[in-house]
Amino acid sequence: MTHINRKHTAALFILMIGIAMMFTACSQTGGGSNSGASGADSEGNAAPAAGGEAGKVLKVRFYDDPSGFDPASVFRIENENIAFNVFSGLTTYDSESGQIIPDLAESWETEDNKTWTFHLRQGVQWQKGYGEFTSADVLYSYERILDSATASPYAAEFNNVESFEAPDDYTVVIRLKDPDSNFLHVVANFHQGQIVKKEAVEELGDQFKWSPVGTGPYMFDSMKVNSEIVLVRHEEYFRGPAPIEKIIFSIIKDDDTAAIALQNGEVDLVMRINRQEALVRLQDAGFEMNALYDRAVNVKMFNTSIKPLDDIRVRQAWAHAVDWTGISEATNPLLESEAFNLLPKWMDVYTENVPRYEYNPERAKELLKEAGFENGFTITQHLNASNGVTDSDQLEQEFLKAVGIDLQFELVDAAVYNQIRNKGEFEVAGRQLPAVNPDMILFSYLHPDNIAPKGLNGARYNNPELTVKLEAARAEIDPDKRRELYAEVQHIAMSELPYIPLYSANGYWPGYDYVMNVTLNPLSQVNFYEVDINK
Amino acid sequence: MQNGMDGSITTSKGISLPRPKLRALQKILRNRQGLVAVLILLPMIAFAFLAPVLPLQDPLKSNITASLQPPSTDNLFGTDKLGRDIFSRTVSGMQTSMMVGIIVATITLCGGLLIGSVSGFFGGRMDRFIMGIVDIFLSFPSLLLAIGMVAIFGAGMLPVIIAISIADLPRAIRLQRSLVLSVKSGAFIDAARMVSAPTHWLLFRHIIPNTLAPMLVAASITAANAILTEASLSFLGLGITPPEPSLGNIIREGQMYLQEAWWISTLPGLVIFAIAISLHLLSDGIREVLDPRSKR
Amino acid sequence: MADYLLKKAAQLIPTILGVVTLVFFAIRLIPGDSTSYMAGDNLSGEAVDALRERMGLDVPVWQQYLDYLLGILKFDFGTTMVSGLPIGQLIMEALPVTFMIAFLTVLIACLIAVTLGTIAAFSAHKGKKLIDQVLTWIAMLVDLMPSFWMALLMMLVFTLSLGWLPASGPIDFSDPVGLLQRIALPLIVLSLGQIATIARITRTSVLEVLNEDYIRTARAFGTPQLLVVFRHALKNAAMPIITVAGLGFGNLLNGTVITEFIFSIPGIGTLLIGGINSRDYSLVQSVILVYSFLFILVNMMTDLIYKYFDPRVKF
Amino acid sequence: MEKESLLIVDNLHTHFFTEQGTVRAVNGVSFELKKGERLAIVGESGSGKSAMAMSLLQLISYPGRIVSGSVKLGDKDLLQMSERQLNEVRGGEIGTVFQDPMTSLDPVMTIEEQLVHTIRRHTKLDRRGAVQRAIELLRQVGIPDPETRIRNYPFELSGGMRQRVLIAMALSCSPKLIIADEPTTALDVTIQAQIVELLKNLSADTGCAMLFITHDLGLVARFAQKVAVMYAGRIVEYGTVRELYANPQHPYTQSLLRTIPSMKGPRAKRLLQIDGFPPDMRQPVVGCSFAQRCPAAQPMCRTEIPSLTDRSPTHRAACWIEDGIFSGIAKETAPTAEELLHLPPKASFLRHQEPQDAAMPVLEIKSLAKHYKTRSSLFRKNGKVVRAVDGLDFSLQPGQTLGLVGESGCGKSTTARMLLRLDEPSDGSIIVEGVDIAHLKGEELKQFRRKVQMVFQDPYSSFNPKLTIEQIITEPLQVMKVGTGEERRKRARELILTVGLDVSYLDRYPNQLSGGQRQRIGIARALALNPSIIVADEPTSALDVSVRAQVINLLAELREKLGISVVFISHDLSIVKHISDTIAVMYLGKIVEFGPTQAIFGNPRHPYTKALLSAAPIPDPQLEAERNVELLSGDLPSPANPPKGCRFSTRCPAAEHRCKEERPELIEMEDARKVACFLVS
Repeated sequence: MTHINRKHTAALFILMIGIAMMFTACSQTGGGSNSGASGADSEGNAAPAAGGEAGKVLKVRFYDDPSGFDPASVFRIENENIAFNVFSGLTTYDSESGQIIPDLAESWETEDNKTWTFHLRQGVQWQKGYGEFTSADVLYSYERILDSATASPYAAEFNNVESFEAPDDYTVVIRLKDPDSNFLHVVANFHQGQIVKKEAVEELGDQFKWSPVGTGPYMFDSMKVNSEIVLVRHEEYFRGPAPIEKIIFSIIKDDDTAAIALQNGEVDLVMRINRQEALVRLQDAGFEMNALYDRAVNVKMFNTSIKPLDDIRVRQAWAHAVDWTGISEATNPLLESEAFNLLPKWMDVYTENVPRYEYNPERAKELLKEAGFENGFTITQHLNASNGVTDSDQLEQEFLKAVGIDLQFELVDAAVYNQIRNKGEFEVAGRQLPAVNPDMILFSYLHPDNIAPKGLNGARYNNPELTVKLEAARAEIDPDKRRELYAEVQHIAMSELPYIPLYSANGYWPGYDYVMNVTLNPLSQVNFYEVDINK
Repeated sequence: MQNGMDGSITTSKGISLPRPKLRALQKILRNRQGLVAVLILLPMIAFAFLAPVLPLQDPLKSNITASLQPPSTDNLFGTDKLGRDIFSRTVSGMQTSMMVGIIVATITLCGGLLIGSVSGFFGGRMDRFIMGIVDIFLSFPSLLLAIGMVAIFGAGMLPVIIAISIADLPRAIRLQRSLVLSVKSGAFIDAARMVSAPTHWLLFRHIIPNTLAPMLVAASITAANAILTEASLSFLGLGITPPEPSLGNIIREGQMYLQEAWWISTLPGLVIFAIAISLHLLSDGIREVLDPRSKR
Repeated sequence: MADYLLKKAAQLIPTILGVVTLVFFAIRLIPGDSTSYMAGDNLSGEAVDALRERMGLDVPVWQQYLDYLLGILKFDFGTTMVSGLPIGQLIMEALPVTFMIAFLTVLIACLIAVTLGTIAAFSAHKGKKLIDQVLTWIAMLVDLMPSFWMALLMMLVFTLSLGWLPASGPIDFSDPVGLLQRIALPLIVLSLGQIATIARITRTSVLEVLNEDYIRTARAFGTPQLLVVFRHALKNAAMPIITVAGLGFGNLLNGTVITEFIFSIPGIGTLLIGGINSRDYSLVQSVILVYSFLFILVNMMTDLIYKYFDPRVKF
Repeated sequence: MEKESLLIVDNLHTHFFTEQGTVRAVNGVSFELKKGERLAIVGESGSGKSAMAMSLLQLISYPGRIVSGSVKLGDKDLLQMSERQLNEVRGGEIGTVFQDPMTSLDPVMTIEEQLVHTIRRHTKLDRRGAVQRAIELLRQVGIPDPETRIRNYPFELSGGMRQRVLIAMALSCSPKLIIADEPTTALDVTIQAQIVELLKNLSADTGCAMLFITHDLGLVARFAQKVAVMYAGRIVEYGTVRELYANPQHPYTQSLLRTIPSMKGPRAKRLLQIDGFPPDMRQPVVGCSFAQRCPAAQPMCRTEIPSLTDRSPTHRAACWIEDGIFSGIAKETAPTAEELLHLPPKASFLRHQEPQDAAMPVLEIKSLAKHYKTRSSLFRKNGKVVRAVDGLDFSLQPGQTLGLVGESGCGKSTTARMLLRLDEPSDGSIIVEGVDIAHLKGEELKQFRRKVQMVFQDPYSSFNPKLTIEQIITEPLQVMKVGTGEERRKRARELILTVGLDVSYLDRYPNQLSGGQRQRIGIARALALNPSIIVADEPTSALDVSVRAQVINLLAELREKLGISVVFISHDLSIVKHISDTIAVMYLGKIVEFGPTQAIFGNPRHPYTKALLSAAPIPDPQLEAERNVELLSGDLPSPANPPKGCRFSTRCPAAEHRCKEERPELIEMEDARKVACFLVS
């Protein structure tokens, strides 16, 4: 009877454990930062750096796994935040007012909003020693966005561009097909507007998105996947080195955990908390809220191509039937404020002069009777499973039931939820309008060319009168006439209600009081160049 | 009861009950654990299914002014964020959750009995084939299954039940297979084969009745776990869709207000605990009564 | 022994192939693909189609399958579709975290559960029903607490009010003390989950062994009670306990998504669920491939441990 | 000369407090054991003998408790000792040997570890010294090559070998007393003889006293000097072995001695059986507990409990009837079959089978064989071949009974299963009433299966616990679709009466019946299809002595009344002698000797048969003292690798060179006997 004796098995067993331990050890040394010097040790006391106050380190809560910082493909606000501080555009946004201010372009001029000449700043140094910034970099960046190989989703932003030229190292002339008063937003420090360096892109290939090289105040230092991202100060930044030497973004996904981590001092600043109760707790505990009010408008999209939503009266009845402000006050007073229009209040072309739909169930019933739906109808709305059926959804459902509209919810997971909305295969859906520039909202969501599934106009709204005024406003040079045209567009949209504004979202970056002047610009980006610590 | 040692036939308290089922029930009630289980379970089941008749508030009616109120006389379990009465939501939630538990338990029981018996009784290649698949499913992350189900069928009762059943079925199959192997070695199987009893006779008259008791015990434990898993699934947004209450999604919503309103998720949690405890006790009771071998 | 390893290796290939094929088609059956996930709020239809090409989703399915199989043979997992990071490295960073937590959890759970189970069995054997009943009820109570509820409760107590343990921070193997503090909370939550099952199995199995004849022989030759339990009873009762612990370890390798989400642990569970949500086919396939390989490795290790504990086990 | 006393047990009471009531297992036992004396405690199961033995060392576990009494070892009372003090005595002054060697050793520890632990606990030896002592002990108890064997695991040793290890363990610390609780019940006859001889010699060499618990009166006669008979938790008779066997004073002892079929002398027609069943220990004892079953019971016996009164200086009995043998227990005459079976004069369905022409045998076996292939590993396909049954030839005349005798591993059960076609034979033929059913399939096989039925060995696992007795008995009829529901119920009633049980039992469940009653149900089930052959595979080995006689008598009656031929398989020679007409002695898959019972038992020719007969103990101390027992050396070889040549050659005392090379065939001898041995022809 042959069988191996016990010592033999014990040896094999220990060998197995050994493999497992070696597996753990080697991964620890092998992985980790994948470029540049590895960050300071975990307590955050950085090695003293040349120039600027030494040693200041800011720890910021990052709320999701990063998906890359290449301007051509960056998406989701938290990644755009990092890109905003690593890159620069010809223009950028003022943190307070959100207006366009000069960045890499010192100045610019245009007579007809069609030909734009930009005069570039001189002596600007690229990060990580990639030399001086010139107009060639600008041309390369824009051509890269348009190049189908990059397959950048933002190529469409340059549809209106005729040609780019660089007469000399420090001037860039851009000719448009049709005049566009908002063109400065297109070349701003956002998505396609962010300038990249040719040599860096070619050198790093598809890993460029994970170690971006720009001209902004902060350089990308290192990253531990799913746990930490580290930025360090760009010493030769053209506006001078930033006050804080290193920023460590630590990934904490759950909002409650983040609040607790902040209270426990593990982070100095939290990059977003969308949970009402957590915000109240932090506010009561005396933390700085660093709020940005009326950041972007959340709307309800009606698919006007299907019965009964094609009837304006039904949509108006829907608006009257629900006490939207009441819901916001009951569920998330801090996170939501009133909204009566598609554009956020901070935009210059925003107008108050639009029809309002106060909470009036009787009026809603009358409208439904006029439209021939006195005993109501049933509608299904898809919701994203990761945040489930929220309290506000359930309250809205109850209000609608009171007037006979039976709103059913169907929970689907994130990918399906987005697919349904992008393809327009919905009866009614929720959407947060991208608050970048008036054009981005009104043109994408109201213009017939952008009707789903080609564009974002999920409501399939097509009103020739509005379309004419919209295109005119785009081309109008005179700011007053432009504001008047946009006002009319908003008035028509708000009377026909393809979309109902639900509430205007507020953003909060709670942090300790020793973290100075953290200001969320209207794109809810924070320019860390302005932020300082005085402990 | 004399066990026939001295030939007398009447029980000490009267005539021995002819039907086996009645006698088993009588034994369960006499067994301490079984009694406690039935005492807890019965009122709950009655309560859950009588809910529409009972003087309870409408579980879906919200009242914004009374948001996040602590337990009081008119709201036994307090109110949630929208001011809805948690007690009535728990009662109707119990109905849904018990439904999930019972259906999952039945599916795993029947699936386990059928496939386990086939695998255990026939053995050979069939057995290796079934066990191969069971291993693959066991090594399959059950969460991927759950998310897949929801993505295909959308959230709600059906995908939750399917996801949990598929995750628990392999365990039930393995248990049944081992039970069949041990029963199959009993001499009474040879006695039946001695008269050329056909396979279905061996399976349904001899083998399955003798594996029923342990499988029932396992089923009641699966039911308790299913209710709990539904709660964790609703954490990922995959459970029963609100506003329709289930014990799982009430606890999930309550968890967000744990510091402000601890009662929202704690009290329904106790209800789940009571249901699970009684199911476990019932399973111990069944095991002791129907499976004399286990009595020490 | 060589036969055993060869047999297991031969068994390894079909199982893994089966799992990978199953996953390959299962995830493609799920509606929606990674482009729709990435689209987020403001991507038009055209842009989404452009994205689809770049990620090679328009290639016919069977070709994707062949490419993928070739990739595995060359041990090159390629890069993830959504983020473009090398999958090999992602897994190499996530797996040790989960492996360590799973291993420590099962270790702690075993230590506590085996002691609890043995005490319960011993008192039941001695006739002291009360202790046995109380311990079983405690195990049941712990088993029934939903993990997300428990996680938050633990954090409120240990991080917020007592401030002993951090709620976040990187997993840094070079600093063991910090590491232990960092994973203490998830360890507590996860091991509580395992304790009930292991305790229940220990109790029944030890109780069964205590009725065996060789226990009576040991007592008849003057072995003190405690020695009888620990030397004879536990060693013989080890087999079912090892099975349950092995299965538990296998499930924990699956990475409990909920605990990892709440405690921000960059484990394999988060990677997997992230992959599933974003329909990152290559990431999900590779993770499950590595995972099922490890699951079989764990089974082999449990077999070895069986052999160590019980010489009657033949390979 | 008067040896001084070693152990005094006084009025010992041990009760088990179960949920179904208090079982009074030991009801006031007192006895005295002298130094070096061999005392046997004999009684049926349920008599409390094991419980009493275990109480001596307080090895009773929940729900049992020692209620009262004292056990004095020298001056110390073991029952008052603390657990720590007791652990000094356990294994030190008192060693124990348990019944089942298969489960009494820790399966996951080597022999060395288990022995060394015990030795080091009671002696000052270091590890190396203890290992040396262990090896000596193993040699002393007769284990070959102890140096290597010590590192084996229990599962690698045979039953006999393991029992020797247990005895070595008991001896390890030179005890004053060894308690042996049925040490040989689980062993085969030849191995049992070796172990009993070993214990006797060890007691003589080391001078330690022995308390030998058994139910086998033959073993008592061979081993013990003094004997105590226990019934219902009390000692009913105590005395020297010779006095007790020659002149038993208590009716129970007398009945016990008479129920055992004698190995010597002519075949008794019917065994004297003790009616009724062993007492239910949960009821309090009123009067003498044997009164119910005692033919000589007086009114007084039912009211007062008799105490042990002296019948001679060394002989006591607890019975109100003072002297002599009681007329009620007749020597040979027993109630006629009819009243015993309270069979209705003419059982309707059981038509009386006229014996067919004597020439045509009802069953004929030709070179029957069964080989198993063991797959030793994935790659080595041609694993070892186990020849469980390797070419049998025998035939069975109608109405006759063939006894298949042999030790474990000889293939007798495999043969039984092949007769029933529960397993298909590898080759050879089984001719039942002229038709070879060896490889029949489907419907034909089903029809022929009505002719051969089986009574199983283990009464506890041969019935489906979920079915009532009626369902069990009528199952064969249901499967074969014989008659309607009503007819089947009628036949069930007849069958249950035929086997001597009350009709009310039909509604009961198997777990409500005792072992003896279940075996009767087994027989009823076998009769359901009115077969011509019944194969009984060790039907009585799981039963108590008193109940055994009832089942044997029932089988004998049915055979005469219904003319059924029986194949009776057993390892108990006395029973096989009583019931069989012809005997086949099997060894390792072959028949070594075949012939009429009288010839085989009277004058055995094959060395193995001789060894078997001499190994089986006879309940007569006189005879046992005179005959010298031929002990077979070595162990039962495993069927996996049988020795070359004659299979018995490795253990045969008279083996020659030729035996080791060629295999002897069965050859005819004078008195219709066949023997397979070169020396004999």
